[in-house]
This record gives sequence, structure tokens and C-alpha cells, in this order.
Amino acid sequence: MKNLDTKTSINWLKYASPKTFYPLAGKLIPWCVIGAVGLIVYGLYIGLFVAPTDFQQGEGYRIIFVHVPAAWFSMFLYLLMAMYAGLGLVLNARLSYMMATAIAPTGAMFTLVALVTGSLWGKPMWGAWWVWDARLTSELILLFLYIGYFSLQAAIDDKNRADKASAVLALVGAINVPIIYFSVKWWNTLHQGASVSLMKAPAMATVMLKGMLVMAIGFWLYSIAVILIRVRCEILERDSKAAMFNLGL
Amino acid sequence: MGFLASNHVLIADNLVGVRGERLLFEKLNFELSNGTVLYLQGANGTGKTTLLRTICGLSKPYAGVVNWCGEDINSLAEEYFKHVLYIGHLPGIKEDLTALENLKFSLALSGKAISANQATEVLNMLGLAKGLNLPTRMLSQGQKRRVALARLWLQELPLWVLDEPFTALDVNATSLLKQKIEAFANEGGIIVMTTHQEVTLNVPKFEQLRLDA
Amino acid sequence: MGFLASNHVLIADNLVGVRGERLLFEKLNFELSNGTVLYLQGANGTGKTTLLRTICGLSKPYAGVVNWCGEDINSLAEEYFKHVLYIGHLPGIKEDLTALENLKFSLALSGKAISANQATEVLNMLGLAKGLNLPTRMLSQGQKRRVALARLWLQELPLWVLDEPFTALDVNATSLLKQKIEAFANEGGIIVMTTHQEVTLNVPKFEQLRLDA
Amino acid sequence: MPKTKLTQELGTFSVLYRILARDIKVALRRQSDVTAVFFFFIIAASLFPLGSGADPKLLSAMAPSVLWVTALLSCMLSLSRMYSSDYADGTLEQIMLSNQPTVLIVLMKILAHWVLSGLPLVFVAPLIGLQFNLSSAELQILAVSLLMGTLALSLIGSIGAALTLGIRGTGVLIAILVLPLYIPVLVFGAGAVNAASIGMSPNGALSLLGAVLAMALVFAPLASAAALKIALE
Amino acid sequence: MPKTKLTQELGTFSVLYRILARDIKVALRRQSDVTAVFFFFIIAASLFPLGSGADPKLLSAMAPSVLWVTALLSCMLSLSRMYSSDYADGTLEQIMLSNQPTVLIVLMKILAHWVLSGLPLVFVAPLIGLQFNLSSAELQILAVSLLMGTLALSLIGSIGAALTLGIRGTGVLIAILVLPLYIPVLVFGAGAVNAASIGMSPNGALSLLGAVLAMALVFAPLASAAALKIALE
Ligand code: HEM
Ligand SMILES: Nc1ncnc2c1ncn2[C@@H]1O[C@H](COP(=O)(O)OP(=O)(O)OP(=O)(O)O)[C@@H](O)[C@H]1O
Ligand SMILES: Nc1ncnc2c1ncn2[C@@H]1O[C@H](COP(=O)(O)OP(=O)(O)OP(=O)(O)O)[C@@H](O)[C@H]1O
Ligand SMILES: [Mg+2]
Ligand SMILES: [Mg+2]
Repeated sequence: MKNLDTKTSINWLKYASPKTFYPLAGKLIPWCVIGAVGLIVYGLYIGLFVAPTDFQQGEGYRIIFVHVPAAWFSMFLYLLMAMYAGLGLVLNARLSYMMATAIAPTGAMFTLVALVTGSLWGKPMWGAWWVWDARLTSELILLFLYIGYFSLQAAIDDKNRADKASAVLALVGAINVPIIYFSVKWWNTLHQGASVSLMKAPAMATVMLKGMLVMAIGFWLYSIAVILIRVRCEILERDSKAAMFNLGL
Repeated sequence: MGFLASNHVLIADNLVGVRGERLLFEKLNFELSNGTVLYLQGANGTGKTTLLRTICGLSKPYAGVVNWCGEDINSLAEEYFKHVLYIGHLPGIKEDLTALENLKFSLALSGKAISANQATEVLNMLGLAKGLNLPTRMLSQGQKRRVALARLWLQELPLWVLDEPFTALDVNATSLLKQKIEAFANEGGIIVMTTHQEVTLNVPKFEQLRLDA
Repeated sequence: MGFLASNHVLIADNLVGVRGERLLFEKLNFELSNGTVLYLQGANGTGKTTLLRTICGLSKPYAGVVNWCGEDINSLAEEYFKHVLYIGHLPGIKEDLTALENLKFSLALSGKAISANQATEVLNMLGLAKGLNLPTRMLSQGQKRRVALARLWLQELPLWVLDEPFTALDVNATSLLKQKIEAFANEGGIIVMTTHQEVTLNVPKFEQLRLDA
Repeated sequence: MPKTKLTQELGTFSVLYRILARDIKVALRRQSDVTAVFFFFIIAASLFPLGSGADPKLLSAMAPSVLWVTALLSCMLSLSRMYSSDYADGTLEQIMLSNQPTVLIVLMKILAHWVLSGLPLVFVAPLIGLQFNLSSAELQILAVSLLMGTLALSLIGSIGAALTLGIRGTGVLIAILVLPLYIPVLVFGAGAVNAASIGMSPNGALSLLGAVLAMALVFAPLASAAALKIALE
Repeated sequence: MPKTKLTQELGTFSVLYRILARDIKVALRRQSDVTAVFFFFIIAASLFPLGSGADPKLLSAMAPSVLWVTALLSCMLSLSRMYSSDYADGTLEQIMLSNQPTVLIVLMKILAHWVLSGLPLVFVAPLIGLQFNLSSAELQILAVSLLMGTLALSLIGSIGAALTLGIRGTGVLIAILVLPLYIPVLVFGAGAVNAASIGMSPNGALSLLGAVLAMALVFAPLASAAALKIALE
């Protein structure tokens, strides 16, 4: 029985798959950035100049081209984050946790964008910045879920534990998303009505749909770029810390 | 003691221990059979507590496997806990309950019932006769430790994992505990322990493992 | 060390200690002058901690008076605290702060400022070099104790009250602490301490007081 | 050293019973714990009339949301106690090393929490409701919705309590983690009372509340057990 | 062993400054502590509309009491943190053994608590007020009343925090001790906003609030210091 502890430094990049991921991500990022900028500019062009003025809502409705894709991504990114968190727990894969951690800020940002654009739009449409309608409320809860995720991660300074604990929270929150979503039926729904009447104008629908889709793909590419950048930073930070400790600093 | 009659083996297989981002021990291997005391040594912060918690399944090793009687403790899960008694830095007693209540609850957790008489006898033997009806909050540091240690006399489990068990004990209690450890090993129990005090134990197999920074 | 040059006397005058409804010690008298180590002995629960806390003014005695240089410590109040350094069962460090920040804050509490260099030097000497930038939560049991004890090297106060200072320390740290205690007493400091470990201290005056149940 | 067996084996059920009984015993021993949630509810609910002047119409319109939110906050306040003392004194380590499935043990601890902090509210809330001029139909629905709702709150809250274990300043952090998850319970619980107060059937809201409760019963103990294991690592 | 003096003397002011700075530093280090009170306020205030359906008239009538009660509860939730961590790790013993007057040290700790948990509310509350459709005059008075009120809450709360030190399950017990003492603050604070909303002058209520604050400034540190001494005995 012998302690073979010779203190050869752990190669962190070898233990977690980040090693291969890091350069790959580096190559992807520039393409995503270019695509994102191009599509968002094109989408805004369609939204601001190509789409005709709405005869009911005037020019204000153009905010829809930011609002709707942002709202979609706020929810989509949460589910994605929960998925990565779950994978992390099952496979105990560091990279998965890092992905989840990196997605959260972008998701929260889109949530905030949807909320802000929504209430900017709400003032002329409903005469109030905010109403307690199911759609709006569910979006607000989503923001709180993101905030909870950050807060928990910030409060635990053992990285390993922070990863796992916040992953559990993300998963639990994901169960909650559909519950909140279906509560729409049981509530006063100012938001739905407005959107439906808008979508009835048939001439506009195709242009609008095109604009929103272009914006959505642009947001998607943007998200990928930002998330990859964040993961790369995270890998570097964790790696340099590991190196620092092994040098006995 | 019937529960010590069969053969038990605890094997550490290439254990790697990491806390935070720091490597504590690497490629640790050992095999402990009936009657062995493994005495962990090492300066403060070298990973003794971490290793003990890994052995009893509270922490997962960064790499490597702990085996109990040929099976990975991870897959044994609760089955493994039927065999391990762990006493760590923290006493694991409720300050609002009396020594007796605490002892009975500890035993219940491992699925054992015990008569009040028998429990009282052990507590008296440990010099706690006077404090039996006090909430343990009112006991001194050393008395609390004695309450926590009382389980060693009653919980019939074949593997003990003890983190600095002599802390805060006076001379008298120290010698009682030492005798108990020796008796247990002589009957075939396995013990993994650490302490910064000098110990000489009269046991069948005494192995030392030094963790170093 | 200038602060040890003048004469100090600590006198216990007919101290009676009671916890709950239990008499712990009665009519305790002693007088400690420069260079004395008073070593409290006694089994678990005999009232050592209670006596130490009484001496440094955290608990009030049931009867009797503690005198510092001729004055009742009760009437001296904060004035007395300028002279006492107490290290109890609890480490007294913030787990969210680093060792360095903790040390600087402890000193600030007794009205002292210290340079980061000097503090770092002491912490390094105590073997904490590696953990200087970690929150102390991440330190091991023994490392936390070392951070708490670092004040002994920096806080220039003439009376030390130490409750089991050797707990959780490894051999190396124990000998460092022993040396420091000896140096302090030799220069004229007064120490009241307890420990369950054997100690032999090479000091001008070594007195023992046994509390018994 | 006697060679006979010192102890008898206990079945799973007896072990679980002892865990429940111990938690309740500890809480009763420091009575303050039990009475505290109770009084917090009463005092906090009484703050609202103080803050809003004394318009009886406004009061009874506010009542469902105020009573439900207050009940929710009182349950939440006592969450940090759920595991923290067991964690601080090392009992939790011993619990995890028990030979019983952790999920069941966790369920017992949640039940104990509910018995001590949720259940009492079911009985006082109607009394406070009287002060807000609620009708007897509303009071009844209030009690029923709280009976189901507080159990769901204890279950969901347990996840937050387990996740924040050993973190300082836990009280507020738990609140942030748990409040968004509490929202469906609040919406359906208060919704049932609101429905009753405008003369509609509260059954829809109540059955949704039941669905939330069922989900929580299945998932919360699992998630809490996982979180506890992580906390102890 | 160097024979020169290792340390320099610090004046009372520098010691006090260091105590304040340390508390804030510890809190900032775990950012969660600072952000937490803040978010609790936001989330809890948003619960009320959820419980009450979406009638905008009812909402703006409820707003002053809801916002003030929520602010009060958020301050209260963070109280248990004020001394407990210092107590648990032994720092408090060292603080009591400091050569500075305990009352001043206590005052610093209270100030730190206010800066970290009361002050931020003064800035968010008006934003939340917007969600409840409050007018700008009401929002202004809300901010002013919270500025004075939260300081009073920290001062008074400190007494409760000190009294309950070392008692498990503190959160709820503090609440019970402190809520009755908070009532005058609430009544005058929310009263000022209510006055503004019906177009009356809020000055009377505000000056009463000022009087409560002055009293608290004088007595609360004394009472807290005494309570701390007792807790440590
Ligand atoms: C703060 C206020 C608002 C929030 C939080 C918000 C939130 C959302 C969310 C989450 C979605 C995505 C829903 C889905 O894809 O099913 C959405 C879509 C949409 N919103 Fe908003 N919204 C707000 C205000 C408004 C306003 C004022 C209008 C216009 C009157 C509006 C019109 C729409 C439309 C047309 C859609 C897309 C069509 C649909 O899926 O129904 N929103 N909003
Ligand atoms: N809060 C309390 N209320 C009542 N009795 C108490 C309280 N705290 C301690 N005691 C009793 O006082 C006695 C002395 O306790 P103390 O902590 O001073 O012992 P000690 O000599 O330091 O023991 P140890 O060596 O175990 O640290 C003990 O018997 C204990 O039961
Ligand atoms: N939560 C944590 N995060 C990061 N590092 C940690 C954590 N807990 C402990 N460590 C580090 O792990 C190392 C080993 O700690 P451990 O408690 O196992 O030491 P030990 O050998 O038991 O020491 P002692 O003799 O002082 O009890 C220490 O250097 C400590 O700094
Ligand atoms: Mg250790
Ligand atoms: Mg003691």
C-alpha cells in the first residue's frame, strides 16, 4: 500500500472534453457573428421599411419584429439551458454545465428585451405600461427563474457544487414553464386578443412572417456566438485556476 | 459479535481526490480486510477529511472507485450504508434533544431499535450520567463528543470511519475510546481513522498512510 | 516588546462558577503576574471553558471578582479588553473572507492597523501560503484554526486566554504554537490556557489548576 | 463486552415514523418554532389593513390575495429551518448514510414541515378572513385551497431549502429561488377564493391546484434528495 | 521575533470605518446577499396582482399598502443575517472584546445593513409602483417615505436580531418580535403615500415618521448592544 501521489498536474483539458471544443468554437464564432449582423440588419430593414404601415396601429406595431423573436428566444433558451443542465447531471460532463451557465445571461437578456419592448408597445395599445395578464406575467416569471439561477450560482463559490445545484434548479424550473404557459386559459388574456386581431390582416401576414423569421434566425446566430464566447472564457478561467493551484501558488 | 464474523474487504482503487481546483491525492490504492486499522496521517489540509468522506460515500471521488466486498459503493448505494459508521468533525447530535434521545435516533437511522436501559448503560459508562436529562446544548464540548461517540458501543456495523475521534476528549474518555477501538478490531472490524495525537493501538493489523502536500 | 515591559497582575478573588443549576467551581483564588502560564486541567465538563470566559469578561461569575492590575474588570469594561486576547472553541473568522482579510479585521477590532506584507509573512510562517486568496470556508479544519491563531503573532496584548488552542493542529503547527507561547511568557506575558493534550512548557512560572467534578 | 445482539432491527416504516416524530419533537421542544409561523401569519396579515386605511370594500376585495400571499410568505420564512440545523450539526450526513432511501426520508422531513407550519394556517386563515369581511362560502374555499396549497408549498419549498444549504444569508436566497415556483400554487389557490367571491365555481382552480400538488409530490422529494446530496459533497 | 512595534494604533473613527467597510465587503463578495433583498422585494410585490386577478383600479388602491408592507418584509427577512454569522463563527465575541464602545460598533453594523438592504429599495420601489399605475406624485412620496422608513426599520430590526441570536429557526421569531415595533413606521410611511394619492398633504405623516426615526436612532443601538451582551453570556 503506497501513496503514489507524485503531484503531476491534472490536465484539465484532457479530463473534460473542452479540449476539442475550444478550438472548434473559436472557428464557429466569426461566422455566427457575421450571419447574425447580416440577418438582423436585413430583418430590421424589412420591419422598418418593407412592411406596410398598419392601418389600426400606425407605425408603433413595427416593434413586433423585435418583440416576438425576443419572446420566442427567451423561452427557447430556457429550455435549452435546462436540457444542458440535465445532461450535465446525468453524464457529469463539465462542458454541459458550462453551456448551461453560458446560456443563462443571453436568455435573461431576451426576456428583458421582450418585457421592455412589450411594455413600450403596451403604453399606446392598452394605455398602460403593464397589465397583469397571463402572457405578460408568465414572461416575468421566466425572468425570475433566470434570476434565481444566477443568484444560486453566485452564492455558491465551489464551482463544482454551483454547477450541480443550479442544474437541479434549472430542471425544476423547466417543469414549471408549461404549467405557467397553460395557465393562460384560466386568466384574463388581454395579450392574446391583441395579437390575434393583428394577425388577421392577411395582406400583411407574409411580409411580417418573413421579417420575424429573419430576425429570429439572426437572434439565433447571435445567441450561438455569444454563448460560445462565454464558454471559451469559462474554459480558460477554470483552466488557469487549475494551473495556478497545481503550481502551488 | 455476529456481524463481524463474515469476511469484509474495503478496497480503494486508484482514487483521485480534488477539492475546488486542487489535487489532493492521486492514484491511491489500498485494501483493508477484517481486523485492520488504517491510520491516515498528514499535515493540516492534505485531504484526510476528504478521503474519509469519499470512503464512506458522502463525496464522490474525482476518479477511481471504492469497493466494498467486491462491489462499487456507488452502485451499492443505501446497501453500503448498512455497513458504515461515520463520525466526522461535526458531532451529528441535535442540541435540543437529550443525550438519550439523540442516541436512540442515531440508531433508528440505521434501522436499529434499542431499549432505554441499554442506552443509558452506555451513556453512564461514558461518564454522562449527570447530564442524561439535559438538552445536549448544555453539555461541554467534550461531553457532546462523548454523546456522538456512544454509537460506537451500540451500532453493530463492520466498518468505522472516524475523523479525529479524540478531539476534545479528556484522558479518561480517550482511553475508553482506545480500548473500544482495539476490541472492535480484534473481533474483526475494519477502521479508517485520522488523528493528530499520538496513538499506539494494539490491533491485528495496523497500517499507516501518509498524505502529503 | 514594549507592551510587556510594565507589570501586570491578574487576580481571581473567590470566584464561584455556576452553569444552569450546577456549581462548577467555588472559592477559586489565584494571582498571576508577568511570565506566568496558568494551565487549567480537568475532565470534560468540569468548567474550564466557563472559567476562561469569566476571566476575559464574557461571562459574569456567580460570585467573586476578577481583578486586572488592581481593578475589577467589570468596572474597567472596554478598558480591560485592550489587554486581553481570547481564542475560544470557535475560530472567530469569517468564512467568506480570505485569511489575510480576517487577520486584518481582527487587528482592527483591537484598534491596530497592520501592513499586508507583515500579515502575509505571519500567515506564510504558519503554512497558509497556498490558501492566501481562498475564502477561509475552503480551508481544512486545521487551517482554519491556524488563521484564528495568527493573531497571537501580531496582536500585542499582555494577557492571553486560550481554550484548547492545540485542537486540530498537526505536529508542525503544534510546535510553532508552543514556541510562541514560551517566547511570550519569557518576555513577560500572562497566559491562561487549557488543553487535553500533554504539554511541557519551558516558561518562567508554570502553574496548574485542576477543576474537579 | 456482551456477545448477544444489542439491538433489534427496525422496518422501513418504523424508521420513517421515527424521523417524522423526531422532527416534530424537536420543534415542540422549542415551542417558539411552532407558534412562530402562526403568529407571523396573523401579524403580517394584520399589517395590510394598517397600511391601507380602513375602507371595508377595499379590504374584502384585497382579502383573497392578501391572505394567500401572506400564507405563502409564512411558509417560505420557515423553509430555511427545514434542513439547515441538521446540516450544521452533522445530523444530515448521518441521515444520508442511513440505510433507508433518501427520497423517503426527505418526504418525512417535508411532511414534518407541513404539519408544523402549513397545517396550522388552514385553521387560522378563516379566522383572519372574518376580519376582512369574507363570506362563509369564501372562507370554506380558503380553507380547502390552503389545505392542498400549503402541502404543495412545503414540497416545492424543500427544493429551495436543500439547494441553498450551507450558504450564508440563506433566507432571502431561498425566497428568490422558490417564489417563482410558488406562483402556480398562488394563482390557483387565490383564484379559487376569488372565483367563490364573485359567485363562480372554484372547482376548476381547485382541480388545477390538485394537479400541481400531485406533480410536486412526485418530483419535489426527488429533486430535494438530489440537492441534498450535492450540498454534502 | 522583531522587537520593534509591529502595528500602528488606529483611532475610533478608523476602527468604525473598517467595521462598516468589512460588512459591506463581505456582502459584496457574495453578491447574492445584496441583490437578494432587492429581488425579493420585486418578486413579492408582483405576487399580489397574481393573487388578485387583474383589476387595475383595485391594484392601484392596494398599491401603497402592498408596496410598504413588502418593503417592510424584505428588510425584515435580511435581519437574521445582521449578527448571526458573526455570532456563529465567534467574530462577535471578538467584537465585544474590542476596545471601542459597543454602541458605536453596533451602529456601524446597522448602517451597513441599511446600505445593503434598505437603500436599494428606495430606488426600485418607484419602478414597481409604475406597474401598479401610481401617479408621479405618489411615486415621489413613496421614495421619500421609504428613505426615512427603511433606516428606521434597520435600526429597530437590529434589536430583534440581537435578541434572537443563537436561537435556531430565527427567521420567524425575529419577525414576531419586530413586526409590532414596525407598525408605527408602516402606518406613517404608507399613510404619507395614501395621503398623496387622495390629494392631501403627506407632510404630517412624514414628520411623524421623522420622529420615529429620531427615537430609533437614539435607543436602538443602545438596546441592541445590551441584547448582544446578554446573548453572549
Ligand atoms: C410587457 C409586455 C409584453 C410581454 C411580456 C409580452 C410577451 C410576449 C411573449 C412571451 C410572446 C411569445 C408568445 C408565443 O410565441 O406564443 C409574445 C408574442 C406576441 N406579442 Fe407580446 N408581450 C407584451 C406586450 C405586447 C403588446 C403590447 C402587444 C401588442 C398589442 C404584443 C403583441 C404580441 C404579438 C402579436 C405576439 C406574437 C403572436 C403570438 O404568438 O400570439 N405583446 N409576447
Ligand atoms: N448553557 C448552559 N446551561 C447549563 N449548563 C451548562 C451550559 N453550558 C455548559 N453547561 C454545563 O457546564 C459545565 C461546564 O462546561 P464547560 O464548557 O465549562 O466545561 P469544560 O471544562 O470546558 O469541558 P470540556 O473539556 O468538555 O470543554 C458542563 O457540565 C455543562 O454541562
Ligand atoms: N469546499 C472546498 N472548496 C475548495 N477547497 C476545499 C474545500 N474544502 C476543503 N478544501 C481544501 O481541501 C484541502 C483538504 O481539506 P481536508 O479538510 O480534507 O483536509 P484535512 O487533511 O482533513 O485537514 P485537517 O487536518 O486540517 O482537518 C484543504 O487544503 C482545503 O483548502
Ligand atoms: Mg480534517
Ligand atoms: Mg471547554
